[in-house]
Amino acid sequence: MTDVGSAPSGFRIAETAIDGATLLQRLDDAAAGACCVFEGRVRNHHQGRAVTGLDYDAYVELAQSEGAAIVAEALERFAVTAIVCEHRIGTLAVGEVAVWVGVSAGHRDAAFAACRRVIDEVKARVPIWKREHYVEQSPQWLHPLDGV
Amino acid sequence: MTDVGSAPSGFRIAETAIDGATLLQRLDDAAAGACCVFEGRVRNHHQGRAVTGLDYDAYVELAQSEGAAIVAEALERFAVTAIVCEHRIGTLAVGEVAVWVGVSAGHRDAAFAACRRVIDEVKARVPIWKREHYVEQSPQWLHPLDGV
Amino acid sequence: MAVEVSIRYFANLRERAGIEHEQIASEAADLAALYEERSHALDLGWPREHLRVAANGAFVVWSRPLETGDEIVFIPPVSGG
Amino acid sequence: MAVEVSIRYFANLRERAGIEHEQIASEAADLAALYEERSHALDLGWPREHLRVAANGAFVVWSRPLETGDEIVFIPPVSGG
Repeated sequence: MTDVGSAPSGFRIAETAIDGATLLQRLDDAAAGACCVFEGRVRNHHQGRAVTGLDYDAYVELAQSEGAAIVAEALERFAVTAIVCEHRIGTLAVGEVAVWVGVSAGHRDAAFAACRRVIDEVKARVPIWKREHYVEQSPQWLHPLDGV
Repeated sequence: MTDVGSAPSGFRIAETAIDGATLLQRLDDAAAGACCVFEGRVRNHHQGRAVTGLDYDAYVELAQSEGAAIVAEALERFAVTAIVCEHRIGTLAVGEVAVWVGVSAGHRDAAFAACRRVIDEVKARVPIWKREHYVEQSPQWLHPLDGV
Repeated sequence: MAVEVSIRYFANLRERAGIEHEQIASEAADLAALYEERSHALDLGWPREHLRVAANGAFVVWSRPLETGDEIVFIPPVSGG
Repeated sequence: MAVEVSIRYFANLRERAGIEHEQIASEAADLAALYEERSHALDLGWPREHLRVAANGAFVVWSRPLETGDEIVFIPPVSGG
């Protein structure tokens, strides 16, 4: 976990299953009345095709530093006490957690806003790529052009 | 847990500790790629005063039906697969979970929006009252007039 | 003619009333009048416009007449969450 | 004069290139020219305007000149989350 200033906060590329319960504990803070968590999971369908699982590839060094920058930017911008984010790589089955973002804050406005910001930025900026496995055709890397 | 139509969804007044991990499992759904959770916890301060804990009183029958209505309305309004909400009553220490909202959905827009809507409506409409215990003065019921 | 109803009090209203529950016979024409009667009797101290009212587990309007056996609750501003 | 750099390929670019990594000597004036050279050699099939580029673990501009020992990565549109 890369330290990004505020003690429990950080971003990590995870090569094994993400443990949301443990990450959530890192957000415990007596001053924090609000906690917002986002989990992205592998869905069983995408654009009308049945999906059986997927692989995530990452340029790990840059993904790590870009993810840490996103967390640091959100800590700066929002009135929050801590932000933790992990993104899984490797092969995932349907239902597994691909990305986890947790934010603790004094109030819910900041918790929701920072959580949403982090997941949006992670999806837009972090060099991670998804290859979906389908029931009826060969696996395919996803490179959405709207993100460019 | 009051059934509100969609199988795992519901609202409950909890007299003992809320178990977020178990509630989260109820949101598991192979079609749901996004899960947003909000936890409200007891803070150690409020409006400049040190808080040592609090009591929640509720008109349980109406709180239950009003909470279930809020969940049902959000299921109707947003493209989500499930919504679970619990609100704790009784005596809580600093750091304990007072309210838990979890939403699963195909996409994150709906998950965030429905989660935010449910917590906002619960705070505005459900007949539950908080009495804060302070370090330096007698306990006091909170009855914010902006909610009227 | 007096109608028998029960009233439950919560949070600050319970503290003010000094009771959780009462069973009374009232000649109030509606719930608004019932509130004014109980507020005077128990020194509840809340202007009615800051409250809502429920009968038998559902929110209702203040102009609703009393019915025998009603369970009435005056609802001060909520502070859950 | 040729400059020695290494290039890593990810996701669809790796599939197209058929390699994960290569060490080459290039006379390209900048990273844009390097991409055109490798795209032609390996039939990468992506217009450069859909990609970003990184050198030594940080995003950089396409007009950056090559330096000896650079690790270059062409970044296709990302799809994490």
